[in-house]
Amino acid sequence: MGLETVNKDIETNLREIARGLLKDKKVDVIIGYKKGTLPLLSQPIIIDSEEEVDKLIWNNLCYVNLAKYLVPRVPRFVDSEKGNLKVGVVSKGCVGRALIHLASENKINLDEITIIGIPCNGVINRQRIEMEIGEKEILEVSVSGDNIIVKGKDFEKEFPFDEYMNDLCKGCKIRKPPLVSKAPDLCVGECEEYSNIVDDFSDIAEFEALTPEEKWNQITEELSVCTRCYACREACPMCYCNLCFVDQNKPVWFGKTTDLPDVFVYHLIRAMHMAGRCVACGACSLVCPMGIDLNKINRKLEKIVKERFDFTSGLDPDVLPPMVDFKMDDAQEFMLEED
Amino acid sequence: MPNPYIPMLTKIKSIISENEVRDIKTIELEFQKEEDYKAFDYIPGQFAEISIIGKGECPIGIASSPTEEGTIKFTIKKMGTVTSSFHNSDIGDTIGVRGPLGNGWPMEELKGQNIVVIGGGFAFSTLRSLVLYVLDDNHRKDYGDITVIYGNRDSGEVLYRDVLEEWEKRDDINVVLTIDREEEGWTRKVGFVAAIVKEVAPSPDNAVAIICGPPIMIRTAVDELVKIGWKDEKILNSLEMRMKCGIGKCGRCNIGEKFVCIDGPVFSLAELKKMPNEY
Amino acid sequence: MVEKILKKDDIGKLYSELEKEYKFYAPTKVKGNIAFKHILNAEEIELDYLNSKVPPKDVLFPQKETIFEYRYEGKEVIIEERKDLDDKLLIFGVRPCDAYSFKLLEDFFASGDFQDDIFLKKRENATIIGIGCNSPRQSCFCTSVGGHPFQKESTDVFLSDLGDTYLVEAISEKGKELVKKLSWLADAKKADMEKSKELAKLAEDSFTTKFNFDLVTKVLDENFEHPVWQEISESCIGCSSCTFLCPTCTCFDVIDENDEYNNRGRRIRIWDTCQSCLYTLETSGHNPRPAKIQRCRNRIMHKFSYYPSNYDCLGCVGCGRCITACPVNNELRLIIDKILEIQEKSGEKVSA
Amino acid sequence: MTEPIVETKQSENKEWEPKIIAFLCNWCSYAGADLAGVSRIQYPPNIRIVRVPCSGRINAYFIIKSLTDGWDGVLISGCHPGDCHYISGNLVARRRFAILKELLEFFGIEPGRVNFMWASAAEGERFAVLVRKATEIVKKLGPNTKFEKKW
Repeated sequence: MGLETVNKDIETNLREIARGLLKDKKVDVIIGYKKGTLPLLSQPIIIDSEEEVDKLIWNNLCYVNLAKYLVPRVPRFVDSEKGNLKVGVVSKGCVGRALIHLASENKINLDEITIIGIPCNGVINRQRIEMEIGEKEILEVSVSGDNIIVKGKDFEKEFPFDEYMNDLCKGCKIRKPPLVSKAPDLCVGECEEYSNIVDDFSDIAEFEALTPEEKWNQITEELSVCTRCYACREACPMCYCNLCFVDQNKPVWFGKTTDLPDVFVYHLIRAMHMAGRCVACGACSLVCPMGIDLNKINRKLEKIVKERFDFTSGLDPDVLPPMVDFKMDDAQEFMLEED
Repeated sequence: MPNPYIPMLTKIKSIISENEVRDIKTIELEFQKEEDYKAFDYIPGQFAEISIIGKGECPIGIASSPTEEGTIKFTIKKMGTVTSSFHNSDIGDTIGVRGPLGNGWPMEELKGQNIVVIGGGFAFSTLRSLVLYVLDDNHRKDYGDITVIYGNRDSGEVLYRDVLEEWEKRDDINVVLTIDREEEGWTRKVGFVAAIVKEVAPSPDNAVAIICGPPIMIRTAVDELVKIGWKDEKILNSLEMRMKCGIGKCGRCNIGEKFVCIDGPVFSLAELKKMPNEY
Repeated sequence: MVEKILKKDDIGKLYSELEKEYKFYAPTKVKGNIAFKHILNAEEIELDYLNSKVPPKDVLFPQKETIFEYRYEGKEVIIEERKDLDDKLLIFGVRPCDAYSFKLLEDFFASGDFQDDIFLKKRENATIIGIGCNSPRQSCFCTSVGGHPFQKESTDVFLSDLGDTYLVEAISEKGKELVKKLSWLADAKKADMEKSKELAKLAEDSFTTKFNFDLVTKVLDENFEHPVWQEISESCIGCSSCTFLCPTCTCFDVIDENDEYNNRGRRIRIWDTCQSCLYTLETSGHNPRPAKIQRCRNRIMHKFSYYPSNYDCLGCVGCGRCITACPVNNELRLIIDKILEIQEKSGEKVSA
Repeated sequence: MTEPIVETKQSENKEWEPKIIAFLCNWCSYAGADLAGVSRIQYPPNIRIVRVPCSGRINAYFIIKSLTDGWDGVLISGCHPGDCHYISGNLVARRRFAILKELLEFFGIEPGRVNFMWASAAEGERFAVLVRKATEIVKKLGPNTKFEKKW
């Protein structure tokens, strides 16, 4: 079955469920995606009536992590009388994971949300397509069969979807939101129970095998165009701090300039803060106006946490995240020892 | 044309700790170059960007009056990184000064009118400047009656005790000092500034009210004034905003289309009412 | 006016001639995106482009810029002003919208009692070679803000891409002198001029986005407090892509950067953005614009309401960068539509 | 302005010696360093000690800030697992260090720039041995120039 048919089915189901939820008053508002005004974009939308349900869409451009709008809640999600409204969140796997992980950090009350599960089939790496098309205007993007079809004024180009998917989506094992056993009503739509997720992280093996010098060169080249707009931070559902470490000024820890050391340190420490929390949605890379690819770093984090602490983020709200937990027998092979 | 971002260099001449908790200090600066001092021609109510070079810059109202020759003073409360560094400075340290900036109190327009000065807390610095300016022998005759209402949380917070005592001795100025709660040994008024304004009930006839203090004090005091017949045009406020450049370029201190640093910091209540409520 | 013809193959020749006198900036590909960079090799120049990702404003107003340097000698501070402001700059291949932005920036930095010496000196020493926009994007709307894809006024020399050649027109005195130096350029024929005009017409007709900004300004002035702002700011995630890629955004932060081990440092300015909550946060904790709604509103009001009342022109050049950059597609066209809807609705009420 | 903490330029005729900043926990490693001192056990003079209450107090900022400030190496030492004065401070820290260590490596910082160790108050000898080892590792890597800014 071609992508377009799959997406259409998902979309029809989604609207059906959304209509039902609103009709039965099971949720007050629903946050989902709407068609974007530019060919490679989609737009988050909040609806609260059945009439608007047909605005909801699903395609391979729905890359924003909607959990972002719940921490902190946007004003539409809070009623002046009723307090926090019940929000239905159109969730691909990573949105569901983000919500569940945020619940484990006590940032979200799972009773106040409903996860509308979608079997995601990956999102398009929009920057990569833009860069390959280069200095020509893209007017239309669609998927057909296994291909992404990009049309412009005097060109039409096909890209194989499997290859031009966002890197994090390629090996994604959690495409549907996870089921939470203690909250069976949390999820509607397509959700799944996960256990024993196996991942060999072969996609970053090549990079890991490089020498420090080569790694440094590649990473700094990637980060060299960073403008410190912090779109990555603002799009990340896990970045909810009131005052980010780069903005702290009592004392000033790290420089705010776009000099390489400052940029490098920002991304390094942000990565550090994502350990055990990143839900691999890839929003940080996909929103970057300069097209910086942070996926490798996110994969590495996933790998460290999986291998060291056997933890996958966003599966169970009752499991303590690894960075606030410890075990007496955690591996410590990296410690200096006498010969 | 000189680069407006380059500060004039001064040295700290003296440091006075103003209150009991010692988080407010007045520093007196001496210009390193005579021509810089001449160029620093200011009126009360203006501010300057003062900096410890290497730490940063912040906008502070000028506490001295132009009539105090040879010196400029700033009263600084220990709040953030830069103000804390000021508190850690010693006599003789180098301080950068850019200014004077902002519009200041309209000293020319005030001529011939009675002046009611209402201040609270450590925002009294530019009011000190104004009162000293008016009380100066050369200027006193240009202005009418002066009433000063100055409120503080407690007696330990009262700034500029020496000048206040001097003013209290004079008969051409009415000084009303108040603290929020009763305290042993305090012989002056007790109560919030707004209540004292109500009690004193300054007459709006041919008078201008000059207000500077914490937002809540400004709001309540202004309400009282309006109740007893004061017009919006006659009530002047000095605003605060986060600033960086102080010369209308860095962008952040705008309230609507006005910049606090160049169009303000002094605005009349009438002007403020036309501006969006983003301050 | 002086019209010449430059063969596309001769760009290298032009570069090597001008590079001696000027610091030569031109569009080039950096990590997949077009950016204006100091060119060290003529082959890097990429003139066949839509528009640069980061506007060329960063040549004259870079993201990080030294205001002055200082060094400590005991308790003494020695301030050193910048000496590199007198370098002659050449910004080659600027689109008309960005060229117009230089004029806006210049007017802004020169306005008021205080002039921004650093920017103005650089601007004075910069020569701008513009290039016509043969195929404006769907997100472009320069014709709505008083611009044009072939607007020449803000440039010194203007190029039109005629296929194999460029028509070179000297616009300003500075431009005329520059063209005079390039004595090897062939004279343009009448047909070339005609072709350029034709291209301009074609480009102008291809615009799909048109706004009546007089009306927008009027509606904005009257609707500072309106529920529509809540709607507009709803999906904004508060990243600053729109402001960082805007050719007319000028806000900056001033910080001291120290090289402590050598007892020296520099006071620098770096781009800042009204979309950040720290932009207006005061030390006391008070924030005049604490929520996204106020910050989104400030950006729109600044460009389309405050700018007209302070400087008598719109603070926008219609390049469409904010439209393409917004990661959640909360783009300017939709915002303007929503603002104009207020007017339509109130109009309906009046007529009813 | 602060006095120079690290002299970046070494005089030319001397062999280059690394400067290492060491964060030692108050209860074990600092006392261990003390013991090494009073027992007259020699260890390289390259380290500059910062005493912290517990290895759990050591934020990743400290380590990275040290690197950006130009220190050639960072050494962190705390109580052995199970011996923490605050019961589990070092265990929480250990997870943090594990992640940081791997991330630094992934970002292309040489693995030996930042070293972690445990040393108790009774292990003056061990402290000296490990400091020697760490110093050798850093010395082999050469000066830390990656974070230098252009002036």
